[in-house]
Amino acid sequence: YTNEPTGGTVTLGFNVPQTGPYAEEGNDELLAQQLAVEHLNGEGDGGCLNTFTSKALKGNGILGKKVEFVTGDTQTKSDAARASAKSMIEKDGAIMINGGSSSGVAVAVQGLCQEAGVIFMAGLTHANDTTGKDKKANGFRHFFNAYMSGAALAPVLAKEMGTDRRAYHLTADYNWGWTQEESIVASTEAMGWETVNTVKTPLASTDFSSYIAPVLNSGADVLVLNHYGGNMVNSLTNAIQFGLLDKVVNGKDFKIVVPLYSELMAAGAGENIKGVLGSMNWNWQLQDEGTKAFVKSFGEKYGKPPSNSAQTCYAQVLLYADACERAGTFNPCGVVEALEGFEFDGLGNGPTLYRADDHQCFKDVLVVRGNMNPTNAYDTLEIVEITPRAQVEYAPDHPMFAGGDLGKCNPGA
Amino acid sequence: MGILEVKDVGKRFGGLQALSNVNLSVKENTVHAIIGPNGAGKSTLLNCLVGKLIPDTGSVMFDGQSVLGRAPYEINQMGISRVFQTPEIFGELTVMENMLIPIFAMRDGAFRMHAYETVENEREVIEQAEQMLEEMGMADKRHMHSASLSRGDKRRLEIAMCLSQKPRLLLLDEPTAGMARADTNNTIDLLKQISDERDITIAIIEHDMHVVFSLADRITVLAQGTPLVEDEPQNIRGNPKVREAYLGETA
Amino acid sequence: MLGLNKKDTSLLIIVALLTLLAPFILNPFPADSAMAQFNAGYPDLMQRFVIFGIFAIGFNILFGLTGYLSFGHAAFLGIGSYSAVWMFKLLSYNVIPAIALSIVIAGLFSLLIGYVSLRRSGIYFSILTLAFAQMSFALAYSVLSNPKFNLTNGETGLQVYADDPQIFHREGLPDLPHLFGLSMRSTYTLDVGAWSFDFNAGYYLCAVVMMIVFYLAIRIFRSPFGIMLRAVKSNQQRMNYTGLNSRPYTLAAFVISGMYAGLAGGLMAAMDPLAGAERMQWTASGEVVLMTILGGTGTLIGPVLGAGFIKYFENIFSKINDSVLHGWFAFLPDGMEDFVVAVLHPFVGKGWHLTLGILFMLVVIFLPGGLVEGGQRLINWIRGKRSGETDKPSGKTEPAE
Amino acid sequence: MNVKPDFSKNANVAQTAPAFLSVWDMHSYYGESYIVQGISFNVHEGEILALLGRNGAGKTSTLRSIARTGSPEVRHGEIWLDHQPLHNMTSYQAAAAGLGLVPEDRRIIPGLTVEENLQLAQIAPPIGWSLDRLYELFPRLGERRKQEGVTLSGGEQQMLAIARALARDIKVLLLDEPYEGLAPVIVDEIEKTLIHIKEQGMTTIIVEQNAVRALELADRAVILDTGGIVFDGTAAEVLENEELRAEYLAI
Amino acid sequence: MDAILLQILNGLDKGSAYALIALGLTLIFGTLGVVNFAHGALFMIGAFCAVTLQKIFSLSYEVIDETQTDFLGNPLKVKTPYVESWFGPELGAVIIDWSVPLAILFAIPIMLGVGYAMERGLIKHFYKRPHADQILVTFGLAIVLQEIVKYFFGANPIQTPPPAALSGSVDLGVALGFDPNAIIYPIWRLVYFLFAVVIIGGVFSFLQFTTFGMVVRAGMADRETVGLLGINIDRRFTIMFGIAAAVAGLAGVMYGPLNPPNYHMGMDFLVLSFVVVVVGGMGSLPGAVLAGFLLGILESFASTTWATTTIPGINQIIIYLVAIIVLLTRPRGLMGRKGVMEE
Ligand SMILES: Nc1ncnc2c1ncn2[C@@H]1O[C@H](COP(=O)(O)OP(=O)(O)OP(=O)(O)O)[C@@H](O)[C@H]1O
Ligand SMILES: Nc1ncnc2c1ncn2[C@@H]1O[C@H](COP(=O)(O)OP(=O)(O)OP(=O)(O)O)[C@@H](O)[C@H]1O
Ligand SMILES: CC(C)C[C@H](N)C(=O)O
Ligand SMILES: [Mg+2]
Ligand SMILES: [Mg+2]
Repeated sequence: YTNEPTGGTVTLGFNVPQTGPYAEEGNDELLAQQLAVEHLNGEGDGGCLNTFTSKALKGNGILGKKVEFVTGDTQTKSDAARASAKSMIEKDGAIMINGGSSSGVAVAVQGLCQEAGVIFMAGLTHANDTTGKDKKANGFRHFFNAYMSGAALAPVLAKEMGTDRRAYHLTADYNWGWTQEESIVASTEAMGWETVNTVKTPLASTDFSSYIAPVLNSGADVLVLNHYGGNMVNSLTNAIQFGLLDKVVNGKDFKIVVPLYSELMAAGAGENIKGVLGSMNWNWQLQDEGTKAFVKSFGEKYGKPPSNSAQTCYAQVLLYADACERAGTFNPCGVVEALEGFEFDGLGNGPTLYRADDHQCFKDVLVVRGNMNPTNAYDTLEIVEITPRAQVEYAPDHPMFAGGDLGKCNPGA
Repeated sequence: MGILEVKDVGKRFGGLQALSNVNLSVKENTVHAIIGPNGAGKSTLLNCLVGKLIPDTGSVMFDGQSVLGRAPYEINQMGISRVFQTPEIFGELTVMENMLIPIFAMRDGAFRMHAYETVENEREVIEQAEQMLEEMGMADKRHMHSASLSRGDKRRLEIAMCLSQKPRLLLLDEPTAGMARADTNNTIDLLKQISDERDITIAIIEHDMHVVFSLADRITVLAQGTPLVEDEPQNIRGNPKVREAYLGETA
Repeated sequence: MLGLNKKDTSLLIIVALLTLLAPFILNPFPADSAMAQFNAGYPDLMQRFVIFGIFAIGFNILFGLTGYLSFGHAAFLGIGSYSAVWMFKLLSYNVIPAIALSIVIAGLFSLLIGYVSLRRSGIYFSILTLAFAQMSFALAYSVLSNPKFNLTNGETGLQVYADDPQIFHREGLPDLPHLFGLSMRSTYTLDVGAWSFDFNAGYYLCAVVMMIVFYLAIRIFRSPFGIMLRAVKSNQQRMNYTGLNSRPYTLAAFVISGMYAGLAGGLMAAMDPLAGAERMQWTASGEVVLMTILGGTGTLIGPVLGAGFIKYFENIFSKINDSVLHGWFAFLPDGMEDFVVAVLHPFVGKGWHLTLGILFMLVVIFLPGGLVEGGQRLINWIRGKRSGETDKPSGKTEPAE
Repeated sequence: MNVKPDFSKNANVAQTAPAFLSVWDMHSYYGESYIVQGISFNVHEGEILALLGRNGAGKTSTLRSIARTGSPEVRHGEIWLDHQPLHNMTSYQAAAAGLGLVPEDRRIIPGLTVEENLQLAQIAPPIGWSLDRLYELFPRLGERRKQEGVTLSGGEQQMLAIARALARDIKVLLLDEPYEGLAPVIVDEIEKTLIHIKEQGMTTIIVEQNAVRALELADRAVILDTGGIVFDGTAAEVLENEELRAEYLAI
Repeated sequence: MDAILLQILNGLDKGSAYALIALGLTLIFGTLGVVNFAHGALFMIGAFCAVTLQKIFSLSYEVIDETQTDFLGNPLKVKTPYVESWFGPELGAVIIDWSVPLAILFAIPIMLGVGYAMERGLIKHFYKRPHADQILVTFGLAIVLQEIVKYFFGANPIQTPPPAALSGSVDLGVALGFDPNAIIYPIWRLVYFLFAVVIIGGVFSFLQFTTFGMVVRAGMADRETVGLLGINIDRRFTIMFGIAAAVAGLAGVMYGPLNPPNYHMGMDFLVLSFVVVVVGGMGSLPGAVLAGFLLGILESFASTTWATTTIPGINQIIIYLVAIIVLLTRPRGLMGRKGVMEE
């Protein structure tokens, strides 16, 4: 199979955005991946190796081989990401690619790994397509997706804001935005909300005032921002500037929802995030053993708590290593077999299943809110609810995920 | 009927009537000089002939066809070449390359791709260019970048480029300005020779009376946008109106 | 040879040798030495060198010869890629129809965009081409990928799915782009002692194509048409009064360079069957401009060098991380090692942009003629001559005051 | 022209009478081409010097070197104007020191009207003739004051270039082919002006292809050939010396 | 009606940003003829002047508070800004609150200095070089500046809120006789618009009512001749460059509160600002300003639901579409001067 490790080491490829708007996100991911490698090689305090329910990993590398890694810059562009993944595979002999901070990139790299016969452990990718229309046998996603965000948020929104709300969506005009909008609209309408309008905003927008201004006039009383990264920071800042949160419409306090949150965005949005609801894959404030172990070793090493994208990348590296150990081989087909249907716990997300049908992880989803009274710089978000896994599950042939074909695992040459 | 017939041409620039009621007829194979005070409209008239300007009124016929409304390159293809008052050459090309372009234009028309041929194989064109440079006494400068020629040389190059097209009508706007006396004389000889040997009609604007009187078969004096007189050279020289408006005591 | 003079023939031969032997030349360091980081001889990067070389050669035909600075050429590259992937989706994975179509479609688009944009010159022309390309990008990124009419598959990028028609696809043919069965991915690895060299089918296809188009570019440069293009750059007024219509010349150059871009886009899809919208963004158009200037505008080999330079940095420098640095300087005493790593840290890995930016500035300040001038100076210096002007027009290439 | 400069030769010009403007062993280059090859001459206050020579002899280059334009670059030599070392100055400092150049291709500034072109000359001190006085000298310019300078006729542009130099209070006037493109009457006018300002103490260097005219006006003459001085003497001497005239001036 | 007014208002503030950036750019690009790809970076540096001043004001000393804990469970370090301890908590808080407007004063000398250094150190040598070389060198510089800022401030956006008194929004609709909530408008955006008007007015009067503008224009057309007329054109170019940098920087300082600055905000605006300048017409200051406002307003209208449902995707392409139409119908943009960068 491709890049079978022959010496005493095995090489993993960490492909994250190091330049461009998501550089900070990518940097955090890289730190977590490096930490994972340390733990796999038995250095440091072992982190989640101690809490992981699977005990296959011994802290002596993977299958006795010392773990090394190479890094690459995706620039958050599919082309660049594929180029750097290819170079890691072709030049450095990487046997697994981990990372990515966007669905377009993840899908592109996932396709590449399928063709090249290596395993792809997706990092931050939230679009439904990654494990829907574009799913691949060699690709795995630990992160949650837009559908799950909707399913987790809807009940909390109903509880906090009532069931007769009128929502106005601003959506980044590209694939991920659309799937998220579709998911949120479906789940909120299911509980009785009305969708007043859905407006697409160009990805390149840096100022959203002309999209925000008409919101108050539309009769909507909730604004849903299907934005991420810089888009989200700016649209939220603009919405606050226009004083939306101070308004009363239809006799109700106006609310803003950001379905997909991240700590780094929260930091960028500063004060503006206070009280705004959203969902996350994970948060460092969780109190389970896995989370505590990870936060402790990350925090001690880097002096700040990890972000949820860091956690997903960390977990993915351990999951991959563990699968190799359990399969007894690096052969991608063995790894795929070991990961499909794998149930585990202890990595911070509660009991989790890697579903065989689409290689999507199913686990609890967090609903969070911008903290009204943060006590320190990292305390920007508070956990409102841990939505149980059962509530966010869906059938593999759910229409939002229809089409596409996992295909067969490809071990490559 | 002359080869060039200008009828009632007028041209305004804003508040200034630069040309009015200009009538001019240039006979085939003659040298026709246009003289007149500065700002009389001589260059403007030339611009109207080559399509750089479109006159407001009147008509311009070349060899029985109207030139008005045609693009400059079409007019050139009809057989009119022009030398400008300030030299217009291809500064970034070598002297030799400058010479090739008009010859290609004459041979191949306004546009032809030849993207796959090599210039080196165009022996005939190169020879023609070399011969022309030889005649102009510029053969030793053929590899120089034309931008670094001295100004007199630039003007000679431009004349050579126009001549190499074997035009039927050659328009010269002060061709010998800034040229050394020796070269001026050479140029006069050259122009004389070509107007005699090759069927070239020449219209020339000049302030150098030596040149005008050595070359011209007929002279038109333009003043304030209208022809003052048109006559044989010897009559012009003695014309008191011309002396007063233009020539001064020196002529 | 081939209708070229001696100098051009030797240039062509040098380029041919360099491309054919690239797997050796680009992998000078033993595979597991510390310097292996600098090896660039793996298929993907070699393909990229050559493909972007083609793109830049074509761009230079327009910009280097006529002086018209298009800021939207990436659009044609993108269109080429989309056409090729559509061919894969509809017909089969064979690269020949895909590449052919990408050239044709890019040619048609450039005819259209060129016809309109060339009504203006100078900066106005540049902004027109930029506007067209940015519109194409926006359309491809979102508008043309809506579920009802999905032509580009948006952010994800256009790719081949199992349920695509692929009417000529047969059992036994690779499920990847191939040339009559020879997969573009197939690579033969030659191990010689500690060294390892990759010979990749896709790369050699690209290399052969590049040699052909490089040869064509030489012919164009040396042709009467080439002189006319340079005349356009030099003095359009004189050109018009010499009986030449400059418009068809510039349009022809525009279309030729658009077709080169389409070819590059087609090859890109042939090496890696995915077409993303980002390759049409202004930054991509800007990149080819930078490649051309960096290498040496208006020179034959310059654009190829510029393309290689930028792609090398993007792919090699960006991968040097701190642990690699520590590996290199492990021989130093600990404190020294950390210090050196700390000093270098901002310039490598995620700091590769910084290094690239600095190099852009250094090259353009000290080598006004681009890398080609650097090469000439080196040769002159080796020959023991004084540096500087050789056969260049003076005044134009004088170093900054 | 790639001759190795020999800085020692020509350095023996007698520095007898205290010259107003003196050029001493000046060597200038365009890039690597060696153009002005070590020339030395003196001009006395109130004198008119004719600088003559064939096309490409280096006349323009000499004037531009003196005016410190930077192209050609003076790599060796000294230039003194009224005890000030011009060779240490840039062009604007030389202009402030009292140098005024009328360049050969007129260099009217595009985008500026006639009047703005003149005003531009009066921004930096010292200021010379008033605009009114200039319009009196060249009524044509007064009529056209609101027109864009570059759309003037060739001769009008020449007038503007001369007027622009006079608009500054200069000590030395450098004229590069000032009569070019001017109607004979105007040439007479300008000649009179030159004599007039000479009487008021202006020092002038004039480069002119119409050598006889220039010599009749000038007190002294310097003849250049391929970047070196071949004659330095009184104007009358040149007019008398058949051989010299024939060889370098073709008159 | 109110919807139209609202979009015009929105267009005005977007337009103010475009106009200000384009104004600075056109001084360098349209007037000095330098294709300055580092202009966006100047804008960004301006914004980071505000960030820096805010950081300086917030420089703090740490006191360990045993009663609270940080995220790892260690005792929390409580920070108190020096400003607050020097000037008292109240005045200190006000100073921090007003750091963005104060940053204007801070940014002017810095931007003039940056402009000066950039012109003297680099651009000076590139006036006579081909535009392509200018692009390469300024693009390189932009990358370098951007990376330096990223190195010190990270890639994440940094909030630079307006002073409390100027944050929030006002209901303009009520004042104009519309329903409440019809025209809500953030105060800072009004401030930004006024600021833009003042700066534009200032630059115009400086260039229009003095000979400075004419001299620089002349110098661009023909440096040598202007030098021969005794004018030290280099110095004027430097001043011009400094002004342009300052205008760009101030546009950046004031932009911070609208959208939090990040290191690549300059690149986001770069292409757009070139489009604005060219649509306005090369060499025309009023053109650049007019085009800035025009494109801002059109973009605003194109993003209304009405527009996007009528022509899908119009908000994505409006600027480029308008640019194409303008350039095809008016050869030199809206008010371009002849001969500036036409070949
Ligand atoms: N584009 C223009 N706009 C306004 N006036 C113009 C324009 N072009 C020429 N003129 C004016 O028209 C008149 C005629 O100019 P023209 O160049 O034809 O003169 P000319 O006879 O060639 O003079 P000269 O012998 O000095 O070259 C001049 O007064 C000139 O100022
Ligand atoms: N920019 C330049 N670069 C290189 N060489 C130049 C440049 N300008 C002029 N030369 C060369 O310098 C020499 C002297 O030129 P210059 O212009 O001084 O001559 P001139 O005596 O003024 O001639 P003319 O009477 O034709 O104006 C010529 O051989 C010319 O080719
Ligand atoms: C998660 C974010 C980085 C948004 C991204 N574009 C996605 O598709 O997932
Ligand atoms: Mg004239
Ligand atoms: Mg001269």
